[in-house]
Amino acid sequence: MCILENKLAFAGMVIIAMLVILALFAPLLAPHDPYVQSLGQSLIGPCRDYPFGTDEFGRCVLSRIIYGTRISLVIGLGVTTMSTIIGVVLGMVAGFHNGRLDEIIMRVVDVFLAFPGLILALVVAGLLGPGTLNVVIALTVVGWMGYARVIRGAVLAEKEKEYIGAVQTFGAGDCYIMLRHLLPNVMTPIVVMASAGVGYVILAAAGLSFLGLGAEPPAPVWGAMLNYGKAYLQSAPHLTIFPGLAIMITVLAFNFLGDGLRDQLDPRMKNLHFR
Amino acid sequence: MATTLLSIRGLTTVFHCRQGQIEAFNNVDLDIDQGQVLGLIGETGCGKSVLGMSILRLLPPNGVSRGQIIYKYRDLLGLSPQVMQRIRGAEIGLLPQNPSASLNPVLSVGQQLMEGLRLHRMIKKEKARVAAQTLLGCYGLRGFNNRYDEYPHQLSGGMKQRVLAALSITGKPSLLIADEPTKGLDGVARNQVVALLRQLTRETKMALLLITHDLKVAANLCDQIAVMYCGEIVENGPVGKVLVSPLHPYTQGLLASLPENGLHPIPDYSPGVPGDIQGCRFYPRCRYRQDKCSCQTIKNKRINETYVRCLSASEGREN
Amino acid sequence: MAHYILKRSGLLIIVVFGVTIATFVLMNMAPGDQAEMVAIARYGLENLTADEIENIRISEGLDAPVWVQYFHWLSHIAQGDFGHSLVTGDPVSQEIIARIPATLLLSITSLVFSLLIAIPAGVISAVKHNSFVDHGVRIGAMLGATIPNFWLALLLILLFSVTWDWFPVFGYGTASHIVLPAVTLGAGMAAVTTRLIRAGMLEVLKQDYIISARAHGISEKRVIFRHALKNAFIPVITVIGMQLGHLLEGTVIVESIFAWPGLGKLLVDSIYARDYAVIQACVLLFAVFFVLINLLVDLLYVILDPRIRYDRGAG
Amino acid sequence: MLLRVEKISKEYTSGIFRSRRHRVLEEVTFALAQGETLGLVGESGCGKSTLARIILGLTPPSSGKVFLLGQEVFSRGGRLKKEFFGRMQIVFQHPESALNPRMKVWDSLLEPLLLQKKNPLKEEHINRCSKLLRRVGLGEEYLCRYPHELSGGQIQRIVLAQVLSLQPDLLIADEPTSQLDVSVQAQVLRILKDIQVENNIGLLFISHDLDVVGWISDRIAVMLRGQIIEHAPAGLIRRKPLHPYTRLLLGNYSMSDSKKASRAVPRRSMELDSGIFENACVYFSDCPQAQQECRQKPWLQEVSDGHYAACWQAVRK
Repeated sequence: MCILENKLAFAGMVIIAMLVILALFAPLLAPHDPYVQSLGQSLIGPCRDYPFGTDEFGRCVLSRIIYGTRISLVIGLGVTTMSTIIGVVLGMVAGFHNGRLDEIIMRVVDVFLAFPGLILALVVAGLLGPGTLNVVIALTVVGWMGYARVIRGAVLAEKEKEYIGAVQTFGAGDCYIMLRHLLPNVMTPIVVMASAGVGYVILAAAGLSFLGLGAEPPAPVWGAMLNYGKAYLQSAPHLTIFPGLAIMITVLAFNFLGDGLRDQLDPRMKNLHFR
Repeated sequence: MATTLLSIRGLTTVFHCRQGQIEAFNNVDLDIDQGQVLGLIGETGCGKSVLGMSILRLLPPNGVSRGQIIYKYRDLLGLSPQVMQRIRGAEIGLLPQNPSASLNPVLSVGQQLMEGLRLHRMIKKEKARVAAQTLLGCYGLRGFNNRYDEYPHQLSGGMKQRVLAALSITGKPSLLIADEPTKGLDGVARNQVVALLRQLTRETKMALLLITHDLKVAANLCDQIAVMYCGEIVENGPVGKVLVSPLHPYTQGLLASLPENGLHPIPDYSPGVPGDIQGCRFYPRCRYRQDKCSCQTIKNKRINETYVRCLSASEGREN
Repeated sequence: MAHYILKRSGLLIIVVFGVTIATFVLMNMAPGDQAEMVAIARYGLENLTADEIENIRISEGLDAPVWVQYFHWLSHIAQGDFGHSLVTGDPVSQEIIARIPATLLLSITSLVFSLLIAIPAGVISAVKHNSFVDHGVRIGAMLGATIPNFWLALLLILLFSVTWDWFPVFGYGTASHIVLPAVTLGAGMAAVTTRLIRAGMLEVLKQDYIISARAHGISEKRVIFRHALKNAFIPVITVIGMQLGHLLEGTVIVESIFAWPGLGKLLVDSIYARDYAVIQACVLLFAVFFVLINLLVDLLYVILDPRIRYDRGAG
Repeated sequence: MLLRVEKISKEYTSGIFRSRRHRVLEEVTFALAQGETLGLVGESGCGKSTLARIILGLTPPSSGKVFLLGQEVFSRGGRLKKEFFGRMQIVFQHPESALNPRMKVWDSLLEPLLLQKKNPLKEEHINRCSKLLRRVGLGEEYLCRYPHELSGGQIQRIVLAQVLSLQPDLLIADEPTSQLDVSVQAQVLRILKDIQVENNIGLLFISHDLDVVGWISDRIAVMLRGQIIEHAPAGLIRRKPLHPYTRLLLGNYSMSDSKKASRAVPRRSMELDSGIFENACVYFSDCPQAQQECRQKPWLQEVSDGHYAACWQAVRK
C-alpha cells in the first residue's frame, strides 16, 4: 500500500512540475495564440493543426488550456498561501492562549464554517464582481477556517508535551516557544493539508468560473471554457471533455501529493481525510 | 507428575516489513504443565508479548510464525482458522494487555459478557444473564446488578480488568495467557490484580502464562520462570531457583538492578533489532564474556531443574 | 446529557446570531447604493429621479445608522419577512418556500444514493485490506472525490441524454428527471464517504477490543458486524452531516446545469440579477439549515455513543 | 533552607457557572535543604505532578507561596519571577516527549545555555556539549541524532545533561524512570544521584515506587488526594509507618516475603459509611481503621522526632 501511495505521490509531483512548466513557458509551448479568433475555423474537432479542436470563435482549445494553467495555479497557490497564513496566525494564538481570546476566535471560525463554503464564495465573488483577484479573495474568505482549526488543535496537543514545560523552566518566553518549538512541530499537518488544499481551491475556482463568476470572458479559464462549451455539447463535445480533463488531472495531482506527503511525514494521520 | 498442556518447540516469529524481515523472537522452547503458572519475564521489546499472541495466532497480518505449538497433542500452527477460532476462548483464554481499550466501548458490559457466555456455554439469554452476574460477583464486582447495563467507560481501570478476567474464563479454558496485567499500575492496584490472578488460578485450576516485566509480580504468582532477552529464552526454571540463585548473567543483572538489591545497573542497552547478532545476544553487556561466546550458537544447558543458555554458567557461580 | 444538549444549543444560538451579522455585513459591503437599486427595481431605470431615490431611502429606513438597520432587518426576518424580490417584486419568503421541496428531494435522493454505494464499498475495502477490491475501491474513490461535479454532469448528459437518450437533460417532475442530477451530486459524496468508512473501519479493526474479541473466540463475521461496524460508524455520522453541507453547495451547480427548480438555482439566478433581497435570504437559509444539520448530527452522535451519552450527563 | 513550600493549594473549577470545584492540592507544606533529597510518594492522580508544575511556576497555584533561598519566587500573577529562570529544573516522566522531536540532540543541549545567556564562544559549543554528554555516559556520536533515534534511557540521560548545563539549585524529578525498564532505571538513577551529590543540588524526587524512593531519598513524604499525610526520614518511615495508607503502600510485598500480599484486610463497621463527610480525613472512605473521630480531618502533627503524620490514631499512640 505504501508503495502504491508513494508512487502516486511521485506521479503527483511529476504532473505538478509539468503544469508549472506549462504555466511558465505558455507562450513557447502553446501552438496558437489563445485569444486570436478566426470565425471561419470555429468548432473544428481535434485534428493535426488543433490537437484539442477549436471553440465557437475558432480559438485553439489546447492553447487556451495551456494558458489556463497560469490562472488556475495562481488562484490555487494564492488562496492556499493566504488561507494558511491567516489560519496559522489565528490558530497559534487561539491554541497557545486558550482562554477568552481562544473562545472569540473559535466562535468566529464557527460562524464562517456555518456557511456552506462554495455558497459563501459564490455570493462574495458575485458581489465583488468578475476578476481573478476577487476570486482569490472569495475563496480565501471561505478557506482559512480549516487551517485555523487544525493548527489550534495541534498547538493544544503540542503545548502539553513535557519538553515545552522544560523549555519554560530554562526561561524561554511565549514568542520564543511559539516560533521555535510549536510552529515547526505543527507544520506537518499544515503542509499536508495545504498540498491537497491547492487542488480543492482549483476545483472551487473552476466551479465559480463555470457559473460565470471568474475572470472576465476573453481570459482562458478552464471553468468558463466548460461553461461556454456546454451549449455545443452535441455538436462539439471536445469543448467539454478537454478542459474538464485538465481540471481533474490538476486536482488529482495535488491530491496525490497530499496523500503521499501525509503517509511520508506523519503516519499517525494516515486515516485523516479532509475536503 | 503433571501432564504437559502446552509445548512449544523451535518457535520463531518474524514480521515482514518494508525494510525486510524483523525478528520478534527466535527458536523458543517452552512447556506449560496443567495448572502451572509460568512467568515469562523480560524487558520492553524483547518479544514476550508477541509470543503470547503467536500462541493464539492473533498476530497482525504481516507476522509469520514457524515451529511447533503443541496443545493437547495438536499443533496449533497447523489448524484451520475455523478450528483455531474454536480453541480461542474455550481452550486458551487471553487477559489482554490494556484493560482500558480492550472492552468494546459501544456495547454494555452485560452484553459483552453474555456474548461470551452464550458462545461458549450454549445457554439461553436469561440463563446467560444470571450466569454473567454470578461470574462478576465471584470476581469482586459486588452489586453488579446495577452495573450490568453500564458501558466500559463508566468503570474504573480495575473494574474493567475484572470484567475482562471474567470474560476470559467464560469458556473455561485450560490455559490463560495474561499479557502484562500489571503494566502501568501503581502499588495498591497492582496488588489487587495479583490477588485476582491468584484467585482465578486457584479456583479454576487452569494453567497461566503470565507475561510481565515486573519481577515482584512474577515472584508472587509463578511456579516456573522463563527469562527472555532479545527474542531468546535465556533461562527457564523453578521460581525458587531462577529468582533466588540465577544462573544466566542477564537474570543476575536484572535482579541486581532492583532498588532493594542496591540498583546495580547492567551496562549499555539491549540492541534494537537482534537479527544479525551471532552467538550470545547478551555478549556485549556481559561481564563474564569470553571470546567463544560471540562466535558460536549457544545451546541450552541443563543445570539441576533449570535450563540456561550460557556457556559459562555453572552450578556454583553466584553474583 | 441534558447539560451537553443545553451547551450545544447555547452555542447554536451564538452561531446563528453571528451568521445573521455576517450576512448583513456582507450585503452592506456590496458595491452600489441600495436605495438606488430598490428604486430601479420599482420604477425602472428610465423614469428615475433623485427625489424618488431619497424617498425610498427614507421609507425603507436606509438612512438610519447601520446597527438600527440591522435590528430592523432582524426583527423582520424573525417574523418570516424577508422583504420583496427586487426583480419580480414578490415576497421573497413565498419564492423560497416554493423552491424548498425540489432541493430537498434532490438532496435526499443523492444522499441515499451515495450511502447505498459508500457503506458496502467502504466496509468491503477495509475488510479485504490491500486486496484488488481494496485498490479498486480506493482508486474509484480518489477519482470520485476529485472529479469536478459540473464536468461529471456534462459527461453524463453527453452519454445518457445526447448519445443514448435514456434520461431527459432538463426539467423536473418525473422519476427519470432526477436520475442524472442525483447521480452527479451523489458521486462525490459517495467517494468521500467511502474513504471515511474505510479509514474508520481500518482504525477500529486495529483496536485492542477487536483483538480481545477475537481472543475470546468470537467469529470473524461477528467481530466485523457486531463489534467493529458500530464503532466505525459513529465518526462517520459526523462526516455524513458535514457532507450534507457539501451537498447543499453542490445543489447550486447541479441545479443550474439541469435547470432543477430548487434553491440553488434561485441563488445563482439572483446573483446574476443582483437581486440582493433573495441572495440575502438564500444565504441565511443555507447557513441556518447547515447549522441545524450539524446540531442534529451532534445529537445523533450523543445517542449512538455511550461515552458521551453518560459522561456529559454526569459531568 | 533551599526550598520552602508554604500552604500550596490548587483548585480547578468547572461547569457552566464555574460552580463545581475540584481540589487537587490542599495546603501542602514542606522544606528542602541544599543537597538533600526529599521523596514524594503517592499514587497516580494524587496531585504530585501538579505540585511539581506549581513549584516551577508552570501552573499558578490557587493560594500559597514558594520560597527559594528565602526569596518568594512567584510574581503577583502566580508566574515565576524572571530572576529565578533556570535555577529550578525538572526531569519529566515520558522520554518520548521530553525533547523537541525536530531538534538534534546538540541543539537541545545548547538551548538552555543560549536562553540563559551563558553562551560560551561559538567554537566551544561542540566541546561543551560533548563534555555534558560524557558526564551522563554518552558518546559524542549522539550529538547529531534526533530524539526518535534514541531509547528512553538515553533521552533521560540527555535531559539530565541539559539540567546539568544550567547547574540549578533545585531539581525536581517527576517519575523520571517509571517508563523505563529496571536495568535502565538503575543506570539513570545512579547518574541522577551522582550529579546531585557532585553539584550539591536539592532534589525533589516524585515517584509511586516506594522502593526507588527509599533508595534515593533522605526524607520521604507520602501524598494522598492532594495532601501530605506522612512525612519522615526515609529509614524511619519504612521501619515504622504510622499512617494506615503508608502501611498499605509498604505492604506491597517484596521479593522475599511473597505471602504477605494476600493477608486479610479487617472489615470496618458499616455504620461509618452513611452520611456525607465533607470534612473527613482524606483516607476516611477506604481506611480499615476508620473511627467516628475521623469524620474530623486530622492535620499533620509531629508524632516523634522528625516524624509527622496526619492520623488521629497515630497521634494518640
